[in-house]
Amino acid sequence: MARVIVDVMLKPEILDPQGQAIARALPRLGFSGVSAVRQGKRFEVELEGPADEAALEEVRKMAETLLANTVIEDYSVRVEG
Amino acid sequence: MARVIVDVMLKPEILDPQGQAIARALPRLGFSGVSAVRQGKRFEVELEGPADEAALEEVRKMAETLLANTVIEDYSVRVEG
Amino acid sequence: MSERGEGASRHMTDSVKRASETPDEPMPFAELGMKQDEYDRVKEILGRRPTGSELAIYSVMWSEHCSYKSSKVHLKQFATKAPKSEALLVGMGENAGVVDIGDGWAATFKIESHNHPSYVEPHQGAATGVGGIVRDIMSMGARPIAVMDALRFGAADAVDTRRVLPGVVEGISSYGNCLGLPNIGGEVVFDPCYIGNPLVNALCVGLLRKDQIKLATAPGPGNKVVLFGASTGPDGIGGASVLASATFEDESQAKRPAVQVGDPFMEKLLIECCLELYAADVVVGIQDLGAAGVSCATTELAAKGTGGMDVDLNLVPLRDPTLRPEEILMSESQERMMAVVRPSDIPAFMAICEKWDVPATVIGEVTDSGRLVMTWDGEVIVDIPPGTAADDGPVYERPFHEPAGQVALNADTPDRLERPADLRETLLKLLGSPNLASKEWVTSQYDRYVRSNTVLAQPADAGMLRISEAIEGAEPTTRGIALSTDGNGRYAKLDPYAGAQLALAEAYRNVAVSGAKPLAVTNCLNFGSPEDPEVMWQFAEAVRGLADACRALGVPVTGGNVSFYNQTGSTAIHPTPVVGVLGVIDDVAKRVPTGFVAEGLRVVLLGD
Amino acid sequence: MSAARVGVVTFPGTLDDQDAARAVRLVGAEAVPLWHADHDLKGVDAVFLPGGFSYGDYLRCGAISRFAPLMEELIPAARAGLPVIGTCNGFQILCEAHLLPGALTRNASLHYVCRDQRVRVEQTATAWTGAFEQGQEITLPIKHGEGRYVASDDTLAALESGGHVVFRYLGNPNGSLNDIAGIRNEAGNVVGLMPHPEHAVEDLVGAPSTDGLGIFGSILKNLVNT
Ligand SMILES: Nc1ncnc2c1ncn2[C@@H]1O[C@H](COP(=O)(O)OP(=O)(O)O)[C@@H](O)[C@H]1O
Repeated sequence: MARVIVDVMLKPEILDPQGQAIARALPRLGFSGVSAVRQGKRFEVELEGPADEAALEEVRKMAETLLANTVIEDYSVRVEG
Repeated sequence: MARVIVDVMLKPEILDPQGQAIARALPRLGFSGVSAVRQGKRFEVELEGPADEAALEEVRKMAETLLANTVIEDYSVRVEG
Repeated sequence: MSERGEGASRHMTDSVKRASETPDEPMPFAELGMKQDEYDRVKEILGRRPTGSELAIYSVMWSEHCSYKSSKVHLKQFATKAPKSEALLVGMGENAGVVDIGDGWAATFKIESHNHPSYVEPHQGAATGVGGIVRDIMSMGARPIAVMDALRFGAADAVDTRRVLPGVVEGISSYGNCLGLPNIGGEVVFDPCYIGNPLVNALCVGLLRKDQIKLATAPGPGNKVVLFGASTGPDGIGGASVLASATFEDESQAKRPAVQVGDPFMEKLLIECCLELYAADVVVGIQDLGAAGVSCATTELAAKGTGGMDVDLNLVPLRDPTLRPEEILMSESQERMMAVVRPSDIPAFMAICEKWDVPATVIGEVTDSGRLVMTWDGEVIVDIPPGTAADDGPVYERPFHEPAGQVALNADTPDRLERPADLRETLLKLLGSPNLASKEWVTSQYDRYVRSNTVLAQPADAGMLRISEAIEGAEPTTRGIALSTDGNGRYAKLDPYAGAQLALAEAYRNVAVSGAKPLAVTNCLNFGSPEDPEVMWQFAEAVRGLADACRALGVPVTGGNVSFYNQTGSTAIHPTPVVGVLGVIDDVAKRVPTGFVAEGLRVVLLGD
Repeated sequence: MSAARVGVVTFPGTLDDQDAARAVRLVGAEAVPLWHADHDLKGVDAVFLPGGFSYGDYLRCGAISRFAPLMEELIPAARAGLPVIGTCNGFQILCEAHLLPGALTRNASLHYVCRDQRVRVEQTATAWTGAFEQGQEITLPIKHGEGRYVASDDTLAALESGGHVVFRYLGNPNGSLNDIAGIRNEAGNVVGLMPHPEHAVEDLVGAPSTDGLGIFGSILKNLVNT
């Protein structure tokens, strides 16, 4: 059993109101030194078998078609560890 | 300028309806071999300065008080790279 | 995970046999909130010490929350003073009351609190509050058709209000919107007394044909007991881990979360699934799983049915395979229902659940043994008369007396206040105050249009729904229902008897001015600790006042909920009875909207 | 002439299907329920994808629904010219299914918003807007948390120059680029919009307008003419 992580972030040119709201709130909460925040999604995918190349390829397909909307989002897939 | 990543996931014992809905959909979409999916958040925090221990400490505080809801979520902080 | 799994396997099951052999083994009843004499009564009922699982059942079923042990003696007045009402089809004592609204239609409605969970985790607390009351309505055989929410927060500018309020509103909005239930009204009130104890009272109303009422009962030996909906996880069972570890001196049970997380999508599937099950006539009895989960559903169903039930707890589908039987019994996992089904109907039942992607599992069978018997790994771990847990809980006549400062409080009239010099400025200040200002920033987050039956919603004083199209395929009628909830803790603090009556009168008026005739009442009684005689006095007075007013106005109380222990340290909230009134209008086209609808109309002041 | 048959799709979590069916019936057409798990369009003349929270709107609105068996039938049919409209969640599904360009993201306010919204009809040359006047200003309710239309600059430019923006907000409620409330595909048979025409078809209930009837009237007109 292995765990694969899929990170999905909005493409840089797409406005991220959630990240912006956080960045704007930070100074009010006494945090300084942050120039920007972006918020995305993290998926932990538990595989029944090992994270071999075939399995990773499946997860990549899953990310491409389901977990991310590639019109607005980028994704990356990696084995945890 | 450095980038710090904050991953926020629901605590393992807390129900994750989103992850469950994805996991239940996968077989129907032709993906097999996945035993569970959990969905969380990923924040990319851009620092104005370097990611030294002091800055990381600040980000940890930020995660604790703002980015994560520690009643139901765990978080981890790391420098990207 | 694996560590906990191994830990769990080291457990020895506390079976009935073992309990008989080890009569003196100390049980952690106090940690579960049970008093010594209550524990002694359990031993007397069983003729031995309870097993861990039995203790789990009695401790939750006899808790204030489930047994109404402090309030029962007072709530009786709602029945004894109830006005004659031909409309009442199902009164207090069921999941929700049902009233006849004419033309073969019936409405069921109830208001319930989720105060404490909403303070701990505002979003999930409020969301699961909505989820819980909706399941109550579903379990009566009805289609839920709308929700309302009555909210109380601390001062609007208090730091904690900034944490609690947005979460609560979001929780109600996300859960209710996702279920497709229009939100047709409610209240938002700020007062410093609620700072550590916000009130989240959610109301749901449902519609059904008069002859389709379902009851929480398990009759017919041989009928199957089906658990359906979400799987069972370690939600809200902080207390149960005490049991699991204290009984067995095993530290391996990780700390269990007190927070329940809702899955509104699963609930929406449950609604549609249940309605199809009802339409197919494959449900003999049904009960939702709320607080006290499987314990409550099994004991109540069995107690109201033939009297016996066998359950194999190993069959309960688990989200976390390390759960112990005690924890399964106490889990408050959301979006679960329990049905009693004839064996011959099981295939049809399962097919409908499958269509809606709702997991369903047969976990037991109705018997005529008069005992609720549960097994775990082949051993009997529960063997009790179900009525002793469901109905024969302790009843307290708690002492009460008028609060020391009550007379002085009432003597301190507005006469002492300085008269404002500038009326204009005073008026502007009033209009801009959080309690009077527009609540659109809340209501705009709620879907009031879904299902297209909303005749009146914000900003009207009462919400109104047409009913002819609320259930698919029903014959047309011009009728509709109207609902309002009201309450005023400041009045009730000054005089709980009159304060409760004022709350009723306001809700009653709000329904009446919409053009509907008030028919029935539900209420949520939010108070401090019943162990404080001054709070208990407030409670007793409020109930007496409400019961008297209901009789005077000719509207019966059909159900409700009591929320005690709303206090921080020794400081209680203002006594806050929230009253909901349901009315019927013969022709919804004749509804009366709020506000000046056309120029040139006369303005008349009625009353004094 | 037999009544036009408009399919109304129900996914798990769809909410406005009854409302859409009622609106279809109000204009004299037949509403045909379509079930997400069936590979069957039942020979309908047009399809309405209603709003709601299909699959709880978990992951992304519409992301899971677009893989439904019914969608496997609907996508090629729409490409072949079947009139299809998606409102709210239906719009999101059409974007996820790539029948319409762009995507719908979290409202800029980060809040769900339910209100009566002024909208301008920018394009009457579609299967679903022929009964409106070009430039007509109408009121329809909106109710969504993720209705902010985004697309790449190229896509936006193509939408504008091709006349594919069908509805525009007057007073942008969610931060949509170019105030876009609804768009169409190249052929004009597929339209998606965030506002809810099915909640603006009766005086008694819903929004204080019956402007939504225009959508349902348009499809009828369109089907009768062809
Ligand atoms: N304030 C109240 N007024 C009227 N009836 C009440 C009130 N509080 C509780 N009841 C009734 O007591 C009964 C028991 O409460 P119940 O709703 O079953 O508790 P729970 O839902 O927490 O299991 C119900 O019929 C309920 O309507």
